Amino acid sequence: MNPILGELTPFVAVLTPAIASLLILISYKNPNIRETWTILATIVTFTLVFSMVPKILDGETMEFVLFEIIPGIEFAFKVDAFGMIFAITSSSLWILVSLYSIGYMRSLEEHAQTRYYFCFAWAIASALGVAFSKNLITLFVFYEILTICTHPLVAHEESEEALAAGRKYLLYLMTSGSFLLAATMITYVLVGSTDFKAGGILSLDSASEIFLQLLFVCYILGFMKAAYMPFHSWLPTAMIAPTPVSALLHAVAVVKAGVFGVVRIICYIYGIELTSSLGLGIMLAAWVSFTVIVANMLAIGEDNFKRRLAYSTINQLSFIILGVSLLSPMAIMGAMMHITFHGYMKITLFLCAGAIAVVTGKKLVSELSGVGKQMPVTVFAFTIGAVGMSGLPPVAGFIGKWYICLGAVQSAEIFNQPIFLTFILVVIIASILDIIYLLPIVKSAFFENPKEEIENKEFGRRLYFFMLVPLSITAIFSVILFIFPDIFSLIELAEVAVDEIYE
Amino acid sequence: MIEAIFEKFFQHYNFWAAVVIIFIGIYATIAKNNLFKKLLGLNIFQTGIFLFFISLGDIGSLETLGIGDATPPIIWKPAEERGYLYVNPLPHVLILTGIVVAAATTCVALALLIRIHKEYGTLEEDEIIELEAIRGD
Amino acid sequence: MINTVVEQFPALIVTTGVFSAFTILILGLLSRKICYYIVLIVTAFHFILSIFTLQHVLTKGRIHYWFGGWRPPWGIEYVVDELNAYSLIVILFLGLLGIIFAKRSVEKEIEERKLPTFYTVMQLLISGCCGVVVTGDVFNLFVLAEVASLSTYALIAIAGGKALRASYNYLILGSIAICFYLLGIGFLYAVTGTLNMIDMRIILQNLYENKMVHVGFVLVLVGLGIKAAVFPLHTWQPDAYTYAPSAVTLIMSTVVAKTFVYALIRLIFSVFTVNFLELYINAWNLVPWLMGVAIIVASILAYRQNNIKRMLAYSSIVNVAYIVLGISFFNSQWSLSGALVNILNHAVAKGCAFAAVGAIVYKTGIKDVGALAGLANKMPYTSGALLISMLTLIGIPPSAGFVTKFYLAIGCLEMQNYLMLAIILLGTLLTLAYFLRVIEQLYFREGNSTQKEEVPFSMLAPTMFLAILCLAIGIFWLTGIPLEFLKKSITSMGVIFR
Amino acid sequence: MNVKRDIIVDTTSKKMMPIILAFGLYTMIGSKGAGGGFQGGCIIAAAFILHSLIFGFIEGRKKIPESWNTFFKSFGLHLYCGCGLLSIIASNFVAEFLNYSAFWPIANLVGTHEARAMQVELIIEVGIGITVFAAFVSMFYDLAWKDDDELEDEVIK
Repeated sequence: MNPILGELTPFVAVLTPAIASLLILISYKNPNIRETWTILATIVTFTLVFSMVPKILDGETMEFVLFEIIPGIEFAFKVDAFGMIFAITSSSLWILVSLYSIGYMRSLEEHAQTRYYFCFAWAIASALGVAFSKNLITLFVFYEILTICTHPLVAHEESEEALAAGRKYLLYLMTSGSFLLAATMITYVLVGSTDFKAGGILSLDSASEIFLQLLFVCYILGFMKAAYMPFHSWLPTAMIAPTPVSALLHAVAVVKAGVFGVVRIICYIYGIELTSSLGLGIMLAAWVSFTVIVANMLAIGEDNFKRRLAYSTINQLSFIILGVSLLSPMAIMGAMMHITFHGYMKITLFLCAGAIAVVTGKKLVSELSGVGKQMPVTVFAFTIGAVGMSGLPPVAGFIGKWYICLGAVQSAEIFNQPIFLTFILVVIIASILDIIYLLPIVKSAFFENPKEEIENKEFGRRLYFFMLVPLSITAIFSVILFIFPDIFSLIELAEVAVDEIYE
Repeated sequence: MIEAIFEKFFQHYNFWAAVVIIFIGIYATIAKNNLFKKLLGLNIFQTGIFLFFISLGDIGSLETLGIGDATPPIIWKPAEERGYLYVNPLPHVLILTGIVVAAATTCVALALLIRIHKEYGTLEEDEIIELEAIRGD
Repeated sequence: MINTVVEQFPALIVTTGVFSAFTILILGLLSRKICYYIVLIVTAFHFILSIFTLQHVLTKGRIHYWFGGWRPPWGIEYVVDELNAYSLIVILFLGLLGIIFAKRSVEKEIEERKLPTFYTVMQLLISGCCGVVVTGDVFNLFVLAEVASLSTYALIAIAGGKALRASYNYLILGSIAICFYLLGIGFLYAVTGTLNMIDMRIILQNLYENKMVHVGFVLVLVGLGIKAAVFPLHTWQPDAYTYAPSAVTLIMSTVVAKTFVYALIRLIFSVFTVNFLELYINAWNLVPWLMGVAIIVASILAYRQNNIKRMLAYSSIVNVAYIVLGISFFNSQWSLSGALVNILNHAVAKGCAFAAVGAIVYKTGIKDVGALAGLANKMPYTSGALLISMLTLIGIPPSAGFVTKFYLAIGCLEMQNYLMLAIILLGTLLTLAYFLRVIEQLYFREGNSTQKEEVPFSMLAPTMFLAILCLAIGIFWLTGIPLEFLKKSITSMGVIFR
Repeated sequence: MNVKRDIIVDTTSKKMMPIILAFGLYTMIGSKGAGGGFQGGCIIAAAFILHSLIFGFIEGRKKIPESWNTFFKSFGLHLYCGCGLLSIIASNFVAEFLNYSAFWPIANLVGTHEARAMQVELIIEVGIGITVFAAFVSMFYDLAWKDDDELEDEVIK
């Protein structure tokens, strides 16, 4: 199968949600038509994205240059295997989350739904833009749009607390945007280009060692969306947003854009060799290992359901970065796949949390006892997600963790530094901590009796089906991805990407 | 020594006068509290500049610099005694324009002052600011 | 003698402008309604002429126009090159939109019997600004600048009340400024004996060491700096912008401000040259730092404001600081491009913001940020325009403001000035901080009523058009098509890169 | 009004007025050469100002109402600007603004190049003079009139 629109496909794929957003805005008077546009756009986008897979698997890349901004910097789209992974994850999950949104927003009779769908579509457009961008400037443009258009979603509730969360969100992410722009410009001035090239564009000829190290720090600060510590606190705060937002944006699109950027920097701007020779890989690995452990510990103490999941997200994001910073083929492959796996599993968890909140009105972990009797399917799906998070078979999360552990061994061999083996320990400790904070929820939901009479909220039940279907699908997929990890050609794509990097 | 300084000073006395007038004008414009006095200061300032410009046109004043001496066209001198035939008229023309502009500025300023006086009953700046603060937005 | 009709256009724009201004005065005796349409038609006509002018300049080279057939350096010469033509278009275009916007707004804010005078002065203002832009004679620049300034004083004062003192302050400071300028060109005239810019540039080349030239330079710089509201000399500006009638604020913030910024650029680069700055004005190195301070201080001041117009006024100071920062790195092509680009970008974005605020004031009378709550439901289009203009001023890609930031960032890096890059980026965040307050009020707070009440079409249309332009221009700059033009403009300023 | 009038002042100003006006006109167009429009206009304006100083503002306003002033202000400028524009139009957009040699309406009447220029100069001086005179008179009234503008309108009516 060839891409539907040839070279134009990536551009159209980005454009589709953007156009849909305008249609959504126009049909604000009729909610049904408005939601139809959303659903249509999700399906079209996913088809477009998926139609490009075969060509990418052949080892080809697709480029579409829109225009040249200044000599050496183009506004251009380029599809490669790694971008494809991110794009597939975002666009496939968008379908499910849109369905879920309809149920969720209508059950709660939320205000400003048009704004919500408008911003949501733009967020997806920019996430796809990030995935398909050819160079850092294009990436930056979409990165900034992503920040701006998710702010209304975070502050959706319009309460003082939500507005404060919105402010904090912008403070962190715009600051990071500034760092990213600065780093991008410095790169441009150094080497006259910002294109992503497997193997990197920077080299020791372009600047002194210390300068490149500082630039790297600048880049990492620029991708603050990855929510590593100590710059993580915006993410739990942002959990005040409606659940679909937390699910898709703050578990997949936004935060993964940050992780995606880090991978791009390490593999495509610095290149593996330069990163390791500057000693950046091990430094970054140490940094994020700290996050992996501490975020989990914080999650244990957190009572708010969604915030606990947010800490889990922080942990997993850093985990992906850890995989990349190990700099061995296996680890990078694991990290790339884990982007998708984590997306599916985390979304399951969030959707369950949202469904429980809508139906029972419970938002705290301590209140959840006995919910499983009321909503068995939901809690069962939650169990699948939780098992996956902890890296246990038979859920997809195991594969990612397994690859990264293998990668750590491989790195120790390649670089001849046994210290890399300690990161296996980090992975194991993190998994144990995952179990500690996630599985008790399942236990209390299924096996404990409710402390008080369960109040059955009728309005929630009415559209419960809309929510139940997406979360069941994601849960099922989390398992399927373990059994057939190649269902979206994931492994193949990751292999192609890694081959490219290590060519 | 002192004589030399004096000589230098008095050779360019018109420029010095312009400088003094300009500074008096600026001082008044900035330091005075009364809005009308500010306007007067502005006018003095402008006058100083006009004097400066016209002094430029008077080539005779440059005589001591060895450039030569100039004669306004109305005073007749034998040809061999003439340095420059006439005073450079261009600065005068410029200053004529400048005066018109200055007159226009003054006029607008006066009209404004009348309105301000009508509005606040005073032209003292600090009193006006107080009144504004009392009124609010 | 003239070769093609197009070469007449620059002069025609200025002279017919003045001519029509006084026609309005006569016709205003007969009918008050007709005044507006005359201004509108004349300015639209001038705008079309300016487009032809630009086209001519781009294809056939610069225009030299000698008034009365007198050759320079005796006569007054109008010179139009890329930079002039570009500025002329910016000024006339925003003037045109401002006039379209003015109709209803002015009808509400100003007594009817003052309308003919108002439009006369408005027309004079625009003609004066056009004159400043096309003239090639430093003294003529002074006269036309005074025409524009005097009109501005009068237009501000028309609002009455606090505007009177604001206007008077502006008048005093503006007059001091123009006197400094006059004194400065007096010094230059004393050493060169010419008033023509091109002539002066040539003669000055041998006189760079002369102390008179240095003094003249500083005086000219300070004079035009006050007029353009460059940071430490900006004190008149917030009051004037705040208390003037909405339409006047719109025109001042776009047309007048950009005119004097243009004059500053023209004088610095075309009369004094980059060589002069580099070799003899050591203090020039301080200008970027001063502008850095300006960006931060003015942003903080803007954050402290409650009045939304005043907030936008301080934001203008920040943007002028961006422009001056751009021209202070005269060795970097990108930095200068950033300055030139921001002339248009800021004019469009700030014009849109002031138009939207004007519309809000027109409909609701709200002037404070705190009272804006829930306005997005009440006036969705106006609020949308305000939102877009603010995002542009913050510099979100792909809006026009981003391009400014982008070019300036490259410029700073080319000059190896990393701290200045940090300040520019910090400026972005500070801008976000103060505009976020407005955006939150507009979109995330409950208002009293959700009744939809939009302003009349004649006010809404320019606002929306400018909002669309904010994005369109940003994308246009980003396409890289205008790079050639920017390069030409910089060369026409007389900057040569090594 | 019951103000006591001084016969000497009254008579002198009445007799002086035509003389001042004539002098103003002479300054404006009498001399052979450029310049004088501004000064002439000022002098003429002085005559009117003197008149209203002596006989009162209301009297003065009756002599020259504000609408006339407005008309004169514009008309003078139209004369000046019109000359310039005419030279462009008359030469089929070949000559510059105010390029006298291309000024055909006068070219048929007077012979030489210089004389032609002189004639145009005359029109321009008159234009400037009228504008200046009207502007100064209206400035004088605007600044001198203490009451509200609305009141002023009523008085004139």
